[in-house]
Amino acid sequence: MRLRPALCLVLLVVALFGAGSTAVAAASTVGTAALTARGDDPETVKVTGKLVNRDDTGSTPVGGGKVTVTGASGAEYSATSRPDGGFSVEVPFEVGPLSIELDERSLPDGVTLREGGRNPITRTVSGTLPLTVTFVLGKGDRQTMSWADQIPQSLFNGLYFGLIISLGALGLSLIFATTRLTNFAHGEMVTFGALVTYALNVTGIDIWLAGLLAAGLAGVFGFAQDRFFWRPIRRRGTGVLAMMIISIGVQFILRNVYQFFTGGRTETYRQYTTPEGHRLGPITYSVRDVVCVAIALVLVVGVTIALRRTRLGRATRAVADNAALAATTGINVNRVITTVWSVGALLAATCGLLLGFSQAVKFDLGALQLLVMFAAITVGGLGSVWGAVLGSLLVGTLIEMSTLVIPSELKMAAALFLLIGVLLVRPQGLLGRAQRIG
Amino acid sequence: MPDRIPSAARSGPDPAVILRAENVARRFGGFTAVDVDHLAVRRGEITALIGPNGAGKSTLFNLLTGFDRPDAGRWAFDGHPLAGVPAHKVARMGMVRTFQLTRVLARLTVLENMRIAAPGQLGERLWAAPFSLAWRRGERDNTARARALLSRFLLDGKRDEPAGALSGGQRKLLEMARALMAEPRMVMLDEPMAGVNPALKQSLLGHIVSLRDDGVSVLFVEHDMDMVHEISDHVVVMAQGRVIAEGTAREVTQDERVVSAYLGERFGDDLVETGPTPGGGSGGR
Amino acid sequence: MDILTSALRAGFSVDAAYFCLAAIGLNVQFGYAGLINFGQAGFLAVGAYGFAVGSVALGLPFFAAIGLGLLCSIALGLLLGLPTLRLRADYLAIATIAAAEVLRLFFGAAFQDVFHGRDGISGFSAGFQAANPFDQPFLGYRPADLWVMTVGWGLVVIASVVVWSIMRGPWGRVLMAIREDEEAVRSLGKNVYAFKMQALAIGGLIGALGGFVVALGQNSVQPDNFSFDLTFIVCTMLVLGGAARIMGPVVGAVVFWAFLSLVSGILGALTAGQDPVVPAWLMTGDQIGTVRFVLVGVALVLLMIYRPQGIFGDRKEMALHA
Amino acid sequence: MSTTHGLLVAEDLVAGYLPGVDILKKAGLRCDEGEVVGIIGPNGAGKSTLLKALFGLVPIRSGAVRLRGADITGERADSLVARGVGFVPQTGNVFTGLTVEENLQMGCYQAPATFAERLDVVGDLFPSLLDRRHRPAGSLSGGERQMVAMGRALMMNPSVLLLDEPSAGLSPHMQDEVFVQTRSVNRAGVSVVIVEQNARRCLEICDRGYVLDQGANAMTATGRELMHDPKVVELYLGTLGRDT
Amino acid sequence: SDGSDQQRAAEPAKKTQIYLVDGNTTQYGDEFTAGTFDGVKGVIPGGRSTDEFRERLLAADPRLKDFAYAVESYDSVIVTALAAEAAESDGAKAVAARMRDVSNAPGEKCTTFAACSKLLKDGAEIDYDGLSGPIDLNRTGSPSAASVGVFQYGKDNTYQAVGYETGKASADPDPLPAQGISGAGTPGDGRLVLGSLLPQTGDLSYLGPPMSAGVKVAVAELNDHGGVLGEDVKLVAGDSGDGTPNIAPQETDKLLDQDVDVIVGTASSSVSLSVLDKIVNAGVLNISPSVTSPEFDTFPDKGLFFRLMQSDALQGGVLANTMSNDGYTDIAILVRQDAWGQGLAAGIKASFEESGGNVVATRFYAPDSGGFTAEVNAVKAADPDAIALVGFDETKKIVPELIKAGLWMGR
Ligand SMILES: Nc1ncnc2c1ncn2[C@@H]1O[C@H](COP(=O)(O)OP(=O)(O)OP(=O)(O)O)[C@@H](O)[C@H]1O
Ligand SMILES: Nc1ncnc2c1ncn2[C@@H]1O[C@H](COP(=O)(O)OP(=O)(O)OP(=O)(O)O)[C@@H](O)[C@H]1O
Ligand SMILES: CC(C)C[C@H](N)C(=O)O
Ligand SMILES: [Mg+2]
Ligand SMILES: [Mg+2]
Repeated sequence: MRLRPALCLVLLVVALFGAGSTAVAAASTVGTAALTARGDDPETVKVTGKLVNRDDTGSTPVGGGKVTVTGASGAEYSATSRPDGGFSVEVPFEVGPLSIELDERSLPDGVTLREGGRNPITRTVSGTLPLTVTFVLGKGDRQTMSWADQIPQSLFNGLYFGLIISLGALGLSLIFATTRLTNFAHGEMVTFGALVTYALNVTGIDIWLAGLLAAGLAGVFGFAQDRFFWRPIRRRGTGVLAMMIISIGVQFILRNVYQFFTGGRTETYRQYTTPEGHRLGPITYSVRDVVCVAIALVLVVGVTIALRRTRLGRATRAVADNAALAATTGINVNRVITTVWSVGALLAATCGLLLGFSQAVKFDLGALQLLVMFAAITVGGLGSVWGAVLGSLLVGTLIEMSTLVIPSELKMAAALFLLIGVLLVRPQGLLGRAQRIG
Repeated sequence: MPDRIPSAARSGPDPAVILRAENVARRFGGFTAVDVDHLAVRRGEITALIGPNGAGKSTLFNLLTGFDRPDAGRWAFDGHPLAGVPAHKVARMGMVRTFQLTRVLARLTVLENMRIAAPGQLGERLWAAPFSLAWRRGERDNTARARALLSRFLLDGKRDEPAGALSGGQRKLLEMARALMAEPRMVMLDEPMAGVNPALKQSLLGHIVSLRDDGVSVLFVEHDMDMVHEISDHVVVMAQGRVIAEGTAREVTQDERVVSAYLGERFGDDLVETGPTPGGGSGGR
Repeated sequence: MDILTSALRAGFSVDAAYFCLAAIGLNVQFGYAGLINFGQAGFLAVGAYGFAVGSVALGLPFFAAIGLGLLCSIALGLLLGLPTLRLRADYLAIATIAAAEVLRLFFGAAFQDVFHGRDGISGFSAGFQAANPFDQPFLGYRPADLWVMTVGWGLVVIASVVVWSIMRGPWGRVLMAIREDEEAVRSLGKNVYAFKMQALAIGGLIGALGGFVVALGQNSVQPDNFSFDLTFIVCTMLVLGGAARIMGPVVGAVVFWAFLSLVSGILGALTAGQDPVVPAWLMTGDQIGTVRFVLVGVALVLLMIYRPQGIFGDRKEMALHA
Repeated sequence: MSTTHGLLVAEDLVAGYLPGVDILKKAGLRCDEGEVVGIIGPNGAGKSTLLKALFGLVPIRSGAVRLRGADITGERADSLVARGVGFVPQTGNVFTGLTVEENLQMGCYQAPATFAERLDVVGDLFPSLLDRRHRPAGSLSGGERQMVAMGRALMMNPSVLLLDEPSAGLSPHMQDEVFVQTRSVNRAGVSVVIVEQNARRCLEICDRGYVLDQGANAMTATGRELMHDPKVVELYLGTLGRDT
Repeated sequence: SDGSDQQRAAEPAKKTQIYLVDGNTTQYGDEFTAGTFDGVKGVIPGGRSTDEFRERLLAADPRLKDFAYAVESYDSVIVTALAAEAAESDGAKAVAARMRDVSNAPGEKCTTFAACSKLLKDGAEIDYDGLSGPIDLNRTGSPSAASVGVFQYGKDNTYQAVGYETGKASADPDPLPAQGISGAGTPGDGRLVLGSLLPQTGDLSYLGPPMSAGVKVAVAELNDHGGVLGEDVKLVAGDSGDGTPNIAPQETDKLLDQDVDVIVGTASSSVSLSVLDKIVNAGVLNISPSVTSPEFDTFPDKGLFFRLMQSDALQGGVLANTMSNDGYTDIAILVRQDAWGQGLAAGIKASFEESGGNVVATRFYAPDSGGFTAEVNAVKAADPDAIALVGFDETKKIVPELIKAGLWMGR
């Protein structure tokens, strides 16, 4: 009885689909509108260009070069390049191809057409756009890099990115380990650092001071978030899954609040956004990069050592291992978790403010890295501190290096493939511990 | 001493032996958890597997039932070689196990916990699932059988409660009843009585014995020697991954190695020879 | 009043229908079988792209294109399931997110003459709309939407009936048992892997149907339609309605869309006109989009704190699980 | 029994995990200076819950817990540790990812300076732990884990020790070992509250015993008395292995 | 002024000229260190706004920094309003049928709504020439002639025009069958309702304010002169969220639900392509002030789509000409991967190679990929003389990487 309406609907939909199947989809073809002459043609067409010689000594404009334009009818028009290399030949309008030739004998000594360079060049008169010709002169001064040449720089960039990301991943991993919460709002903590740094920086505060303040504020934010939000939720006995969905809600809130205030624009810090590159062997780096690496290294190493050596660090590891048991050994579990939140937020914000240099500041700065961070801590093994760092470096390197092989639009896919590949071989991640059944 | 019957697993089923294992070994890193040369469980008997903590008993269970893979070895159930056979196929062949830590299906009712164990249900095929006509009958039969078993285990009153609401002992009972629902020819019970109140334990022994009387072979792990004495027909002792002794309960408890490795010198003695100091220990420091 | 009716209409819109299908699919995987599939967007993408590529690039007739989409989604289920179904729940969650993202990136960048990059494929629904029996707006819905809604909600009904019929019997019971403890189920002789695979594939198949509805409703498919956010929202709807309940995803989707529309309706009214109720320095009409998502976030958080079991769920069950 | 101030006293405790479901229904307990008090009872009676409630791990709805006369009802676990209460839970009682030594260090978390001194004491009790001090506790056998758990509780030099089924799952040899150790810890001046399913062994070493059933006290007497009480034997101890 | 910024690279920096395009030629001002953009060139198709018009825009939105596409947005509204007047209907198909008539010769030239509508009322044929140019829509709905401005940045990171190139399109292309208006369409309710679908969020959000201002100024002008068909024109705003194609479809639905007759927007080609089918299927007219992808020339739009920009074959040509007139021979193109980027990159490449130059690298990137070091390094490996940077807002993330890699013009 209850099924009958359903049956009717099935029949109806099947019938409707039948009607729809007569559809023929039109394939769209993409064409380029050619710019060709129209009725109200102008009198003349200009042929322009600039002669520049490029060789080891750099690029020098070539004056005195003679350029001759031959029309379809055979008429010839010529001009000589000015000292700045530029030339311009005006020819009467006529439909058809123009052949433009550079007289190589007119070129100064030592200046020749580059091997493979076209001369004469044929161009078709099109609309009223002036025609240009590009004569390629000199041996050239390009220093191209082979595939292998790019490896060191890619590796450097990958490790750099991985190291910065590891700050975020470390916080994510610590929070996961101590509370079992998969915090989808962690990317927003990353953004927080960048946004606050930016906001302070535009008011004129020096960037490093602004960064310091932002990291501090993030710590306070993390503290408050746990103390006044997550702790009461934990006290209610909310399950991990529910908490995960709550974190999704928090992500929605924060991300949209950021967007509300920034209007979705990409912003840049007022200082150090455009540092000069320096070379060290095959690698280009900037002083700013060195400072960022130093900050990140100090924090990562500091936090990992603190976890090993200090009392609070041991307490954190104990809570991560078994929170209920930790409470029975006299650890104030809530205080440890709040500390972890504060430190995690501080690390995330630092990650964000450092990323802000190289990726500019936008409301979704951190959200775009969330998946990278997840991939990193999963590859490394969920809950493992060194795993988070190792995973970040691996994922960062892979993202950068993969572009040597695959289109760069797919670079994130490479990292995610690594993730799936690692889980195939080691379901518990590289440094994770396997669980025992039975 | 284990009697050596070489390559028995290959030479066809021995009607007296239901489970036979040869040279089964499992290593974790450099550590050998199980290295059993020979193990035979006799049909229609209750066999106890005892041994100190970390002897490899649970690991052996995992290996035999397909929950873990050994590094080497052959073993056969009822004449069928089991190497590489996945856990669910082992169970379908009639060798059903329970877990040392109970694994009840918390949000399913007790009755559903039972019904799910019934073998060969047509309604579990995806194509048949939407057509209740195809499985309704089998379902009815299974429900009847489940209720019979539940009343035998004193759980019928709880049948509509979620299994997650049962206490520890009741979970142990449900775990056993569910294993029986799967119509096993052999059950493997991993410490079915650990943490169970002694009085309740005693009442459960009867069930195990009646299982054997129904023709089911039983292999169980237990640390309670009273219980081992009470119901086992045969006892196998493991230590450090190897089988170190076999025989009746009385025989093995007299074996010196068993005493030193497992039972301890104080076994059977009163722990507090002098009796408790009246009025508590005023003798602090 | 207008705001209320338009909220109600949004609750039954085309968007609600495809989200609803996605949520029904997720309900099979997550609600019943306990598989945290955070890659549901991937199934929608495969369904939508299979259909779109089938009709545009391959020139297949309507039904053949639909069939192609369904086949692709089953293939995805198998491909995704083979390596990931052995993983622990939290690893599975991340692995499925990763798989869906890989797909999105792939559709957005690879084989651009087939998938047309980030801009996606469009212009394949003319034939479908040609068969549109509606020619008048009804209840304020445009005829084109009415047609897609009919098909979309028709599919929702079919999917719900199918899910109901397979979940009430032994098959569904095994699935729910797997959600509780898969080792226990394995020890009872069930091929857990096969059941999980079936659940993943069926859920994915229903998700792919959602993909068709997106494609038909929007007359276009783009990779960014199938981002992480889609899965988030689908998840939210499921939890809102109540997981492992037949009506959970349906009601969740309807309520979610109605709520979303209600919020933007109210915000719109507050910011409209020369002298809006909310001063312009605080918020302008341009910012409704972001503010309403803030409110959605707030609602989601409050809901999970005070009613984690959703509209239809059972609080006690949640407690047992925790 | 007199209700003059005992060391640890719980009166009329009502407590439970979920709102609206009481597991303990006016249960009580009393442990005097230097005593070993045993708690036995059927599964699900609320024995573990009682210990957890004493230790502030389960919300108490009514009733009171006093330590040396001071009210400690619902006090957080970490401050109880500071007051000298030690607790070994029934399950999950070692940090599997930490080494044995770190596990023991966690024992004197609140007074790290005493580590070396206390380690000597615990090392004397459980010499085998010292050999394994750099191994992760997760690699130990069940019995060794129990030793680590007890050792950790002793590291903090408690005045009261709460033990929840310390012998469960151990081989007979190890079980005996646990009870003997408990007794010697007690001789060293520590009062002990012990929950056990190995009821006979437990009662053998107890000064006093409680029987808990359905969240309430069913009986209280000395260990020996309970062991031979026919009703206790019938309902809780069984006759297995004893031909009384 | 800023520590490390001032430090010089060890080797002499090679000058790599940077060229920007319509998606990223904007006033960067103090978003970058002064002088960063000094000498960078850019092109933007479209007309220049007069000072007088800028005043009107600023009156509508005092915060405007940029005026790009404001005139086209304004003209989009005016030309549709005139077509509606000419059709004496607000039904989209009727309006669409008159779009060419009011913008093309023959007809009396007129340049304001007031003048044009008066002529129409007098029964004359008109040829509206707007602020953005002669408009002259061809048979596929694009202007037959359009100009492209060439700009150069100064030390303050803002740009100044250095010249305009006007290109004319080919002989009116034949529309495909699917580009013809079919059926009569709805009669219309007598009131012209305009929906704007412009970027309030997303990678083109900097264009939202000037474009919206253009539309608002136009609507105000219409209503000041008695409205269209005797009724005030109603404007409904929607967000096209350009750069994230998943916002626009829902916003479009919102507009369609409010029974708009005409949608002005979107800004970017890729987003427009994602909603165009939906709009034309709903029988609504769509006019975009700024989309430039060649795909629109052949899109089966049922005759309902118009734009005030020519295909990027023109912009690409102008950019290629500029590069070759500047003497560069080996260029690289770094492109945002979407319909617009691909079309424009193809246009630049075709024109530049035709002129005899080499395109040594064409690198596509996904705009949402966070960092761009890998893309920049791939370009660097080819060591070009000049780079055409075809992007939107993410340009701000790419610029620092280019500088660091030493691929930026010496400052
Ligand atoms: N997955 C694993 N990884 C590492 N070691 C393991 C693993 N599983 C078991 N072991 C080790 O193998 C040995 C045997 O363990 P098993 O659980 O089989 O002992 P058991 O005899 O069942 O002990 P008990 O009586 O305590 O249950 C132990 O030392 C244990 O630490
Ligand atoms: N974390 C929990 N959440 C909800 N209910 C619980 C929880 N732990 C125990 N219970 C319930 O409380 C009751 C008492 O449990 P408790 O662990 O105190 O029993 P016990 O006397 O220690 O039993 P056993 O001898 O089996 O350990 C049981 O019914 C159990 O189901
Ligand atoms: C506003 C412009 C940057 C948009 C660009 N012309 C496009 O078609 O995508
Ligand atoms: Mg075991
Ligand atoms: Mg207990």
